[in-house]
Amino acid sequence: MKFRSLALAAAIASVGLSSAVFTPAAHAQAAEQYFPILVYRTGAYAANGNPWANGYVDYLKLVNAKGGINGVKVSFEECETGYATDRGVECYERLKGKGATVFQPLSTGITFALTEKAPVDKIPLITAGYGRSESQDGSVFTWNFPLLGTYWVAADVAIQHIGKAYGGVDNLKGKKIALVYHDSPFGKEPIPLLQERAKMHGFDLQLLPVAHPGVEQKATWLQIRRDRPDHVLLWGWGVMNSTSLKEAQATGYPRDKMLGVWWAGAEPDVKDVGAGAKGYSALTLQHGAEPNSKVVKDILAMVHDKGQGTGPKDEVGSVLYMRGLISAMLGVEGVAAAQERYGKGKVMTGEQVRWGLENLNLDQDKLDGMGFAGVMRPVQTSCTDHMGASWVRVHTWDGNKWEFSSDWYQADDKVLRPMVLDAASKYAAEKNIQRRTAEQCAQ
Amino acid sequence: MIYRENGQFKTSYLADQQIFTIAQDKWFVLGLIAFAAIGVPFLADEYLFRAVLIPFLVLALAALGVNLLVGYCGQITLGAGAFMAIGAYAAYNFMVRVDGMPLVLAMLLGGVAAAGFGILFGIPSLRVRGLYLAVATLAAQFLCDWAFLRIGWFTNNSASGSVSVAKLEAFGWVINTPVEKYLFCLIFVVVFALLAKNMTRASIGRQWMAIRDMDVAAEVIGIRPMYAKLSAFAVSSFFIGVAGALWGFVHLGSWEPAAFSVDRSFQLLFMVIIGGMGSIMGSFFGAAFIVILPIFLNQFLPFLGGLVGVTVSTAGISHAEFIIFGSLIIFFLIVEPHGLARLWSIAKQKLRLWPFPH
Amino acid sequence: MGFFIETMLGGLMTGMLYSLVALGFVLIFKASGVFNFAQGAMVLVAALAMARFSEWSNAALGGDSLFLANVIGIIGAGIVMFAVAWTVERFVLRKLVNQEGATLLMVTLGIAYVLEGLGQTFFGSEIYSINVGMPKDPVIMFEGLIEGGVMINKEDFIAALLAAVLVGGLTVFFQKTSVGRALRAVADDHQAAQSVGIPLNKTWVIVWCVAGLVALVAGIIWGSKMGVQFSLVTVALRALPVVILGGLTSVPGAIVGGLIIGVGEKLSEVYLGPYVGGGIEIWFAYVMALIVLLFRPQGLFGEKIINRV
Amino acid sequence: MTNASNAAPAAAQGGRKFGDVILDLQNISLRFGGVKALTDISFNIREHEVRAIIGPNGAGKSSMLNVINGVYHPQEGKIMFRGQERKKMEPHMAAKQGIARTFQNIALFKGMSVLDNIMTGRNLRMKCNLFQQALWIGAARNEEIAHREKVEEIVDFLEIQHIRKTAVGALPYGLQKRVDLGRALAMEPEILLLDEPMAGMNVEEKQDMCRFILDISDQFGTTIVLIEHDMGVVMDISDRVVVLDYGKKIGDGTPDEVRNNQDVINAYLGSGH
Repeated sequence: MKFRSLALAAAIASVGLSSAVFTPAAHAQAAEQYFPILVYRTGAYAANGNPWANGYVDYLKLVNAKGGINGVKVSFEECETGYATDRGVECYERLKGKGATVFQPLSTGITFALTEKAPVDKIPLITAGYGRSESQDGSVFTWNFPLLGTYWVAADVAIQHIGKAYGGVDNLKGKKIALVYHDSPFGKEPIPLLQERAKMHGFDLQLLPVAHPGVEQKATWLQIRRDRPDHVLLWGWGVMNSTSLKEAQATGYPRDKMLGVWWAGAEPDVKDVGAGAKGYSALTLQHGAEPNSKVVKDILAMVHDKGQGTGPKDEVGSVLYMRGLISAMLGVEGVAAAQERYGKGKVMTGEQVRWGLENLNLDQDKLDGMGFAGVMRPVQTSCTDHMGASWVRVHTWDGNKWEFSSDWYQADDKVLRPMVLDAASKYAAEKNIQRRTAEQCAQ
Repeated sequence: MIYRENGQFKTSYLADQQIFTIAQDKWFVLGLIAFAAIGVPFLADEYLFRAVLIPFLVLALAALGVNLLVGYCGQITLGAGAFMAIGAYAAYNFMVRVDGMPLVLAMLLGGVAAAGFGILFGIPSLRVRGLYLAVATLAAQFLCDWAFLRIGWFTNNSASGSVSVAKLEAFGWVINTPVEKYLFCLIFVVVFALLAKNMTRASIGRQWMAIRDMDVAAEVIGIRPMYAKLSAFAVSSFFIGVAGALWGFVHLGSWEPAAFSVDRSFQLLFMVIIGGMGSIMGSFFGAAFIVILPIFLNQFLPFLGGLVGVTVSTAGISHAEFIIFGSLIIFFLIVEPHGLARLWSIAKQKLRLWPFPH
Repeated sequence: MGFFIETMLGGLMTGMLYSLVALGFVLIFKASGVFNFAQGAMVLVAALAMARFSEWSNAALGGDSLFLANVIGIIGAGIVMFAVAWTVERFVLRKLVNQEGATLLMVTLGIAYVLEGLGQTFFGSEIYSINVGMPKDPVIMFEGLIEGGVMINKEDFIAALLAAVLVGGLTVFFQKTSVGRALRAVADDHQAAQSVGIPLNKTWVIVWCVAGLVALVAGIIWGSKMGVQFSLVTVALRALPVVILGGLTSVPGAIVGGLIIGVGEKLSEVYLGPYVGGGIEIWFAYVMALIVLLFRPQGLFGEKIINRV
Repeated sequence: MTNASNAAPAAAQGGRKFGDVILDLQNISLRFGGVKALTDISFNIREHEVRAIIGPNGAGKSSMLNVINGVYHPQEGKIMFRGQERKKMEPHMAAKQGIARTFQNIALFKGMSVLDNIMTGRNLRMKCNLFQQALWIGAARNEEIAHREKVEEIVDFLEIQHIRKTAVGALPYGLQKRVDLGRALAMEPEILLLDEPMAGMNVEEKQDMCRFILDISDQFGTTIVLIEHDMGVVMDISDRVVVLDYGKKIGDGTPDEVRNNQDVINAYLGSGH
């Protein structure tokens, strides 16, 4: 009975304490711009989620160290999603009430769920390098910002890059390209564009799904060994990537015939494989590993050296760290752009930030000034184009580090545009959304 | 002194077979429902509705379904997530493919579809039990995970495999705001809880429990194991399927198969263990506990860390969540296998005697 | 032909690794009647401990001797697994003697969560590597016999060999040593074993230790193959159909079951998968186990279950 | 009906009227793998009688009951029920034909109250379907009440009113045995199989149990088949006794006949039981 009463007491206590959950948490200080951060630092995808989150937080700390956004300090809060949609939704609901500026879920699944909620709550979603590809169409997806690139961009450039090896995409006729993809909305996104391109150029597309989390791929690679595709496109995330590379090694598939998406081209994906991944290439979302860039040096000097660093120091400047950093920068610049219109030195609402993101104009001078010289190319968004840029480079793992191995590419608008319009219109019809007109855009 | 049954005498068997034999209990629960329906909408804010109350209600309904099978009929299932998925996707297909399909009917049909598959995957229970059965239900889980990802027909050939619903409307009532969604779920949950309670106090419930407690003896007194087990699978899957439809339609709005993964199945099982096996009330306790615990830890641990001057990292919190969660499961199984529901009844027992404990 | 053989071999080698995890299930089930869902978490913790201890020892000693680091890693991980076994027996199993199988099953789910949380707290949640010097590149054999030869993955081959040695060793341990006999006695009848003076608690600690060591070997092999990270826990779910197919109480069942599942799922994925969109191997393994269950509820090698009144 | 013709002579001892042979077991053999549990056993049971099966431990008595109510399926032999050959059947079908039983190691539903345990015995007679029960509408509710009344009669009969709402797991052994009997009675069976109803009881409890058994026989005319170790009890209350040893029948007849049967005496003295 002693245990029982203990349990009873514990239960009563927890009921009491849980009332703490319901008391609305103190709102962010009025003078601060509040950035909620959805992260996953545990579970199957933690190895990739951690550097992204660290980069994101470090950049916000850097902004504060430099005096804030036109004097407005930034406050932020992490929420663990575990890469699970329902946890992500809970985080969103909890943090949005505290005056959230912008959400960046870093999960295609969560993006899908939040896409339904963001318009109601009037909070913009930045999905830099992931999310719904058709959300580039800002006249339908008013609140989504797949800045820098979508999966369709990635798929398009991937084919361009592979085509280059044969002297042009037209020589792809009769070639065979296998897509090894994470069996989830994330992995399925590129398929329509690849199919479109396959029709255009007459290459053969082989689809090979890998079940979450992607640690069992022997059968997949046996099939690749049998069918000997000319190239393999790797569309994985987390442990799936390193497993693919190891299986490629184990079945003797040449790594230099493999091309990964930008989520399959970071240090955690190859480190454990080491020399076995030598020659493997991956797309980049503009940036690669940038340990020598000015912004990284700033962070080291103004954040890490002050003992404020979020993650380990040697991770600063790595690929996913940079991805997080740039994502944070885009959010901050959205706020800055909004301040240009709605008043410098003021805290912006979600709606105002949306305007800012829609009128983002980061030219090369500005980027260079912020320390992104050599890291990024200009980004310019508009009411109808929420992506802003589709610049992509390719980098290759030399056994120790990532090195750029290609020139800049851009997605082919002739391919992309009709598909985006088509998919967005379909979505609009399904949801009864009216496209924004030019006048509405001008507001 | 308030919680007393003195002076309440039953004069008929009917009165003795009421759901609540003690008047205070009855008024308490009725009051609670009334409060949930009338009071809560005025008190709670949007966050509470969307992130706590709606998931709580839906998962409580699913846990109730799991409890009917695991707690009442003694058949372990690790495939509850699959049946939620079947409910959600079936309801989705009824909505998309049949013109003018009413929302509530589609959801119920989703439940019926889940019940059908429940019976199918319940068939192994006639031959195997315990762990072996658990594995059989896992087969259902993985098969469904795969089917909804791979077979385009189920998702209306959505390219990404993610589906969403356009507008929720039932009997001319457009369900839009969090309060409306909450009330919509509440109606389902109250009605289904009542149905569950009725079944468990009637002959079918006794058959399930008999099979659970001593299956050979049950058979000897004329209970057909096939009927009892399969009906438990069917009813349970029906509940879970409807909950799945609510989860997809009302809570998430847009979902992919990962929303109903094996983790969800485990989560529902834990709700039943912690809440109390074989207790309707327990399903609610368990769902509340498991929905609130992580949210609570997320807020409480940094606060606690702040008190002792330590910054608790996000990773630290989620690892602590794992540990605390696991410990609680162990704790409950060792100390109180009947879960929170039993603690509740002990508390009531004490209250009954209070303030004169002897 | 060559490809078919390659697929078969791939399946057999994967199956051997499944067997290794399945063996952990069978050992604990035989000795304590507990179906240990935490086996996957134990593999994770063992591999994490191994990877991190060798990493730390390298950093601390400043040396770069792979051998020394691995030895320290293995010893460290062994100690961790012993601590896990002792703690589980002392604080969980001892309090649940004579409980039903289902309760014990669910308690191991709780143990799994605790282990996953603790493991990540102490050892981190990034990807770590174990390097025991496994060769990674494939060799082509029998080129004279079959056109194109048969590709064999050396790492898989060595892993399968290691697994086979471990299984053989355990069989000898169970059959020939007095500790092994005591464990079997406990498995057959707890009370009878206790009455002839075999200490129940001690044997449980021993058997959980043995299972921990099996987990360590599995962890080293899997970890070396795919990196040490959280997804190792899913290995347990892959090995579940194996024990069901082979029978929960049978060591040879775990082996044969592993091989059947391994070969079955690879063949199905490669030959059936393309017709239905692929990705079928997980559920195919489960459905195979399910079909066996319907005809032989106790599995291929399990002891027959008789209803008593 | 082969044996039915010689049914009449076995006259009633206690004023009860015996009827025809209700159950006739012919040449029953049962094996588990290589182990013979029952070998070529034949005997019959008449309506309204109290029939005892006795024998040393391991003689196959419980196996015999399990054969009668369909838990075990004998490899050889026939079972005639009211003159019809009974095909292989499952226990619940036996229950449907009116065969109820109690268990040696009490097989009550531990998680349920005494009332619910006994109510399960009414299951076969409850006709409402799942939906009616779920809605708890008229028919289902009335049915529940009607059967509850019946169950209350049994509760009164067995004098267990005070514990009707207690969970059976919490009851002392003797009371559990009574509930077990109550559950079987609730089926209103034609044949009641009692597997050691008095095992482990003290004298007082045994007397109570004997009284209940005789009352059941008298009041309801139920045919009773009884396994019991206590020879005194067996000889007092049974009409005919069949004796098993090592799975074989070694005696059959009235208590007096059996008492004087040399094989029976040898079995009991020889085996040291």
